[in-house]
This record gives sequence, C-alpha cells and structure tokens, in this order.
Amino acid sequence: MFMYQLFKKTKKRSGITLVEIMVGSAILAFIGGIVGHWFFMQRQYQRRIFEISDGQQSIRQTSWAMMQELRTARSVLFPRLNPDNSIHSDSKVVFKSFSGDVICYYYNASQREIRRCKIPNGPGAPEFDPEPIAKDVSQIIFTASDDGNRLIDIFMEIKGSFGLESVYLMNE
Amino acid sequence: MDVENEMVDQEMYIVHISNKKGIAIVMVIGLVAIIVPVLYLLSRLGTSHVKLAVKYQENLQTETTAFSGSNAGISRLRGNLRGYQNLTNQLIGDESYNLNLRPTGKGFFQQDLYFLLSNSKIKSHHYAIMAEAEQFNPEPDPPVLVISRDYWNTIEPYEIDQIADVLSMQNDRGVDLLRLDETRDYEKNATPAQYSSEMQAKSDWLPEELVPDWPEIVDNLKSEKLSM
Amino acid sequence: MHETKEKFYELTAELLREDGVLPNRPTWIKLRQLVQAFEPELLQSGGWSDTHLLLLALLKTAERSPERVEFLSKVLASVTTKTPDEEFILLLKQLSTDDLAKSLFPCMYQADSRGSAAVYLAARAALHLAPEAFQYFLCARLWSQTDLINLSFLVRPNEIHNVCAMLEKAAETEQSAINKEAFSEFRYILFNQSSQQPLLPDIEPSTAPFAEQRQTSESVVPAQLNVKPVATLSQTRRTVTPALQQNAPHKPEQPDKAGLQFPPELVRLVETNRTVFLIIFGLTTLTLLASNFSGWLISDSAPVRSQAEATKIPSHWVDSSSRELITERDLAADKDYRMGELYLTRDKYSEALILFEDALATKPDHIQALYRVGYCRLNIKDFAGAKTSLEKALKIDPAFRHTNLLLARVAIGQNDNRLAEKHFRLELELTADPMIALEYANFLQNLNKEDEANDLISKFQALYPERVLVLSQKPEIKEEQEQQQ
Amino acid sequence: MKKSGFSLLEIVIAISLAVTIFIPAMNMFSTAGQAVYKTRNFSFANSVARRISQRLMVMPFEDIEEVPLPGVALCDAPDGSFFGPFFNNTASSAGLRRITQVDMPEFYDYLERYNFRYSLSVSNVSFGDGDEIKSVGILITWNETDKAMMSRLYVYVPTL
Repeated sequence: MFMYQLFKKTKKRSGITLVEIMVGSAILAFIGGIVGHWFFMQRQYQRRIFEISDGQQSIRQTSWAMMQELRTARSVLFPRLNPDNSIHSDSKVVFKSFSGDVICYYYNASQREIRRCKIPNGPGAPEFDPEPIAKDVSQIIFTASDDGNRLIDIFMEIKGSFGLESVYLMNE
Repeated sequence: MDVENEMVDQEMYIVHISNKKGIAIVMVIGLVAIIVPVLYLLSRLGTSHVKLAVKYQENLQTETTAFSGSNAGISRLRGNLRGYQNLTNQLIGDESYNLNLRPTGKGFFQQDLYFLLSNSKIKSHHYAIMAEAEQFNPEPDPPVLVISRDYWNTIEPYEIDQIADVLSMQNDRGVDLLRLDETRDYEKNATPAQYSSEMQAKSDWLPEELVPDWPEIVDNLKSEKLSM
Repeated sequence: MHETKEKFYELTAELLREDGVLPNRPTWIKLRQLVQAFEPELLQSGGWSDTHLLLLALLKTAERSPERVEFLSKVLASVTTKTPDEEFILLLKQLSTDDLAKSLFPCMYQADSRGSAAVYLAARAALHLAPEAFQYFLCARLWSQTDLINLSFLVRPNEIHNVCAMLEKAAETEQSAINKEAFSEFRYILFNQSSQQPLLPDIEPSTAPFAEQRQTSESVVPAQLNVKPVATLSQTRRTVTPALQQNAPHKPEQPDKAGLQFPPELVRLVETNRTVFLIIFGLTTLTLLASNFSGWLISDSAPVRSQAEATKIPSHWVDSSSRELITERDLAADKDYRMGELYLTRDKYSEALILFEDALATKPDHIQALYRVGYCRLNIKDFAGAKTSLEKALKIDPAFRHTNLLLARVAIGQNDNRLAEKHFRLELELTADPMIALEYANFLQNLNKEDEANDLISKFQALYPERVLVLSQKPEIKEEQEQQQ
Repeated sequence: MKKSGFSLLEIVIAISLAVTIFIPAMNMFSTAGQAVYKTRNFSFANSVARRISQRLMVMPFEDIEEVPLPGVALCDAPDGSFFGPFFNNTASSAGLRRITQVDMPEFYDYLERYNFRYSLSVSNVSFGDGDEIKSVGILITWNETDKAMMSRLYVYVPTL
C-alpha cells in the first residue's frame, strides 16, 4: 500500500534529542555558574593570600636588613627613654653603627616606604640609599625600652601581616 | 515466557542507563578541566611561600645559635679556662654551634687577649661572629673579669677553626675598624661645641622626617663623644 | 436550510438509537435521501460535529473514492484533536479498511496527542498492519506507553512472533537508543498482551500537560462544538479510566503513601513536572554546598575559644618546624638535657652526665641525651658505657651527626682498630667533613697504612682546595695538638 | 504511565558523586591557601620568640625566671611581662599604649584569634658566686583550626 513507500524513505535516526540537549546544557550552565561563583570567591581569596605572602616576604627582608646593621651597632641615638623613664616610640630610628657613622631608618608616610640614610660621623653630606628598604608599609614603630640604649623594638604591619622584632646591640 | 520478560527488562534497563552516561561524562570532563589547573597554580604558591618562611627561620636560627655560642665563649673565659680552645658540634636545642678561642697576646695589665669566634650552620645558611676578648687573671678565684668588644658579624661560610678563614674575617672586619678609627679621631680632635655645630649643620641635607628631632640626636651624639 | 439541518440531526439521533448493522437500519435510507437533496452550500456552511461529518461522508461519497478519502482526512484531522466518542467510532467501523488506512495511518505520525488519538481510532476500528510496517512506525516518533498498547492491537494475533523477530533484528542494527527502547518495549507489550480493548490516550483539554493540548483545542475546534463532546467525553472517560487501571500492564502501581495526604491538584502538578522539580532540587543543593564550603575556606580564623579553654593545657603540641609531637614529659626531659649542655660549656663531664641521665629517665628515647651520655663517658674513659648509649642512639637515628665519629674514638680507646675504621668510614659517608677525614688519616698513619692515609688526604684536598690538610708527623707535635671536642 | 527522565535515585547518586568529587577538590585547593595562613603564624611566632630572646640580654640576670605553661597571652599582657606597654608616641608615660582592643584593634584581633602565648623554660647553672649561665627555652604556643602549635627557641644568657 502507499504507506510502505512513505515509510521506506524514513532515514535511520541517530543523535541526541532536544530534551537531552536541554538537560545537558542546564546542568553544564549550572556547573558553570557554580564554578564561576567559586572562581570569583577564590580570586578574592587568592588576592588576599598573595597580599599576605608578599607582606610577609617584605617583613622578612626588612627585618633582616635592619637587624644585621643594628646587631653590631654602638648605641641607639633616637628614640630614647622618656625623662620619666617610660618607653618612647617613633617612626624612625637613629643609631651609631659599628664603624661610628650615624645611620637612620625612617618612614616616608606619603610613599608608605621605609628608607635608609647614612650621615657620616665626620665631614661629608648624608648619603641616601637609592632603593627603599620596604614598600606598602602600613605602619612601623621603633620603641626604645632599655636605659642603656642597647635594645630597640621594631613593630611593622605590611598588607595585613605583622612583624615583631627586637635587636640587642652587642657592642658598646 | 518469564525468561523473555526478564531479558526485555534487562535490555530496557541498559538502554536507560546509556543515555545518562553521556551527560555524566560531559560533566566530569568539564569539572576536571577547570579545577585541576587552578589547584596546580595555587599549590605552587603555597609551597614556595612555605619554603621562603622556613629558609628565613633557619637564617634567624643560625644567628641566634651563633650569638649563644659567643655567650658560651664569654662564660668559659669567666670560668678561667685559658689558652686555645676549639669546641665543635656544641648542641643547643636542635641546632649546633662551633666555638673557637684564639689567644692573640697579652694586654697592658697582663690580661690574655683573644679572638672569640663563633659560628653556626643550618643547611645552606651560615652565620659567624668575631669579637675581641680580654681575660684578666683571677683575684684570687674565678670568675675572672672578661671584657669583650667590637662584635662583628658575617653570613659568609667561614670555618672558624681554619687559620686562613680567620685571617680573611680579620681583614674584612679590619676595613670597618679603620673607618671606626677615623670617626673616633674626628670625635677626639673636635671640641664639644665645634662637634655639635658641625653635626647640626648637616640638617640642611637631611630628610624632612629627621629634621625636627635632629637637635636632640646631636645632643646625644655630643654626650657620647670621645674626648681624648 | 436550517430546517433541513435540524431534520438531519433528528434522523441521526434516531439512527444511533436503533440497533443492528447500520445500513440495515430503517432511518439509514431516509437519511440517505435527505443528504442527496442537500444543496452544496449546506455542506460548506460548517457547524457540523465530527460524527455528523463522518455520517455525511458515508452517505454522500462512494466507497474507495478519492473524495471520500479526502473528506475523511479532514474529519479525522479535527477528530484527533480531542477524545473521540463512541458514536463516531461506531460510524468509523462502517468504513472500508482501505479508506480508513489511507486517511488514518498518516495521522499516526503526529508526534503529539493527535498521533495517539489516531492509533486509538485504528485500534478501535480493528485495523491491521503488515509486520514490516511496525519497525518504521516505531522509528517515526516518540511512543508513549498507551500508544504502544494501542499499536499492539494492529498486529494480527498470528503474526505476533513474526513481528517480534523482525523488531529484534532491527534493534541490533539500530543506532538510536530511543528507538531501541521503543522496539523492546513494544515487544514486551506484545508478549504480555492482556488488555482486551484499546486504551484511551490522555488528550482531555483540562488535564493535558504542557501547552500543546491548549493550543490545538483553541485553534481547530469551534467553541460550541467543544461543549457537546465534553459532556459525552467525561462519561466515556469515566468508563474507560477504570479499565485503564485494570488493564495496566505488569508495571507495579505507584504505592499510595500511607497517611501522607496532599491536595490532588498539588500532587498532579508535581507529578506532571517531576523532572523540572528534580533538577531544581539538584541545582539548589549543590549551590548551597559550594557557597558554604567556599565560605569556610575563605575564613582563616581558628574557632573562637572561651577564656577557660584558652588557658587549658592541651595534651600535646605540634612543633612548628619539625612537625613532631611535644608533650610536657618531653619538655621536662629537655630541661634537664639543656642543663647538662650548660655544664659541657665548662667541660664538666661528670656533672653533665648526671643531668643527661636524668633526662633519659624522663624520656628514654631522647636521642641528643643518648649522644651526650656517650660523649661524656668517652671523655671520662668509660668506653663500654659510651658504646652502649651511642649504639642505642644509632638505633633511633642512624644518621645522627657525629655518633659514628664518637663510636670510632671509643673503638680506638678499646684498641679495636677494625671497628674504628668502619665507624670512621660510616661518618665520612654521612658528612664529608675534612676535619674528620684528617683525624681518620692520622689514625691510619698510626696503623702504618701510609698510602691509604695519603689517598684519603688527597681525595679531600681535591674536595676542599682552599683547606690545608696536612698529616701530623709521628710522634704528634705537642705545640700544635688540637683539643678535639 | 512510564515517562523518560531521571528518577530520584539517579539524581541523589549524581549529586553524591559530584559532591564526593567536589569536596576533595576544594580540599586540595584549600591546602595552598591554608599553607599561607599557617606560615604567617609560624613566622610571627618565631619573631615573638626572638623579641623575647633579645630582651633577656638587657634584663637583670636574676629576673629571668620560669614562666610555666600555658604561659602569658600576648594580648592584654600584664605590665611586668615582655608585652606590657607596647609603644608610646608621647614624651611621658601618659601616652603608653598596650596590646588591647582599643589601642591596637587589628593586632589584638589577630593575637586573640590564634591565642598566641609565651612561656619560658629556664635551666640555670651556677659555677660559683657571680659566675652563672642560664639556658632559656622560649616556647611560643598558638592554636590553629585543628591543633595546638609550639615554636621553641633556646638561648644562653651568661652573667656578664
């Protein structure tokens, strides 16, 4: 009958139906949504981790540099104890180095940097280090707490990480 | 008839599952392709960061251990232990230090003069301290008076029980001591007023953070100025 | 024209009330004469119900004529959009098989409810298909359970096995999983053919799922016609539905949840859109999980502790650099050990030994204390005691620094040269220390093994060019004697 | 009537599969991040121990005494401790600032969250009158999410 001719032309059907595509794309869209959301949160998390990591690394480098010079220094010239013997803090420290020159570490608030300069204990103008010791410094506090001026406490905060150092001056 | 029913059930079940497998595979591949690279990147950050922190901790540990070693040297001298002394692998906590006391002669009051050397090594980190010590004679019993001065530090890998290394440490330290002599001579040759006015004159080149407190610093310098 | 129509309606109602075969019923002839007298405009005027149209087709057109097939196609196109009633089916049976096949079979292709209605009509009209055709029909579109049951009525009883065999063969070469499933399901139904009469598919306007049923009923069937069939439809629906449940194939009934009564509308809504609800449920679960989990990750805070808990001493601590566990017992042993080290700064071996043994009493496996006990006993010449504690230390950590060196010195003290050489070599393997090499070379020289000593010195001189490694002359020169610790 | 689609069981299995893959993946991810936080605490504890070790050198020798565990908390530290008055930007004791919620909020929160505390384990040996040496074990303890951490630093302090 004519129906058979009609049926013979039916091609063999293979492939994915619309429902499967819809379900698949819905699920993938959802996965994309979750991963996108997760990526955004991880991006923030990552930025925070990088900040903490950078902060700690600059605290390490800064502390090591200052510590090596302060370790063999002769005496701390500034800050010193208050007249009433209470501790005194400042955002800079000035000390006489192993070879007698005056070294100063100071905090440049506008640039948020710690810089170093050497003032010859003798003729000659002060010399400034070309590069800062540390960048992006939120705060730095040098505290004198010893009447013999042979101990300086350093407290730093860089990008959410805290650095707590003290240096005892071995020389007199 | 039952067997055939079961066969048909079986087939229907298999056909049913194969559709789902396609979707599941796509999902898993998508997840893996996204997550794995991100994790790799971040785990590299984690480990490198931990390495840096541990390296710095070891560095600080060498310095503290060497410093304790020099204190142990001073204590030995106070205990009237005399002559050449070379202690190796002295444990303090988990770390070890070496201590070397080298007699360099007699002082004005017949006290023994020494080079006091202490060093510590943790993995690739070195720290060495060199100082001069004067050990006086017991009156009559120990502890004897010990004066130590001019502590000098370095992170070069010197072996303190090798004469060649000690000589090169001496030379490096000597360069700084030469400058020390210059500054001391400058202080001795100037009168207090002259010294403070010259130092005060430098405030023109100073950074503005330092200028307000510079007079107080000059006063402190003047109070510590060597006279003769 | 209006009276003729009214007369036609009355005669039709009267015809359907009579019994016996239609052509033999008395009213059939009256109707035939009335229809012959119809003006052509009356036919085109519209407003006829499907049953009346079918009756007109029967009366007006000749059998197997193209006009009848065409007329029938139009009638079937509209009938399949709603549930056909018994009178229509009764008239349908009067048509010849050819006319029906030509007009009805193409309708069975429709993927929506019209295809289902067409299959139902074919089954009620007791049509039959050749075995080869079923494979093509099953591939043509998606088949629901009811359609497959109705389609199974189109198989002649004696051809069931033949059809199953053909479908089985077709299933092997078939790629599409959906078609394979349709083949196997149809074979399953054929084998379990227990339903006595065809099942009415779901094509009622009010309950039909998704939009396609509403769309078809508004566009094709005029409002007033829709009213009359619904009345009859609901009766037929009620009569058929119980049959539907009764004849449902062996599929287990959905178990009624005892005690959990929800309003039927809600249940029906959820049931019909089950897939959507399940996917939404999956999505929300994973989203909540992801956000909470990531939230916890971001927070770096340790759990907030109460003041009392903060001052409580934990059972143990974890050392931040070596990752070992530290207990209070370890700290107590450590304290004694360190006091012993202080005595060693003044070379006071016996006092130090007492403290190291106190430390071992508190913590027997304190490796540094074991090493130091060996070191002190070596210096007070108690070689046997030194050996036992140094070997104990080696058992705990074979690579502990300088342990083999001290064991070598103990062996020298006990004049056991072979053991001394072994321990010297072990120590040199662990740490290539030039000073230990020099000591070992001097020892070899004392044993008159000159060449071995020189080989060792030259090897280490190459390793440490800047170091000066010179064997000490025999007997040892007093002035240069190094107090090795 | 049989409908194509997912049964509830399949959905639950799919979700549990996804979750079992998801959580370890998140865990793997978190270890990198947590390592940075743990390292920050590790470095901070070491610097606290060093700060105490330097103070021991300027303290009177007899004042170096045992501070038993669990030790003294750094935040709200009493005046006699190593972290009493912390800084003072003024010229008199009126301006003394301590590690408190008011004076140093962020620093205080950080110390309190991890419960940083210090304690001293002192071994003292006397070789004669005025000839003593102490071996001081500086123990810094803090809490992390799952365990109690400790950092140890040993120094010798002789009578000079």
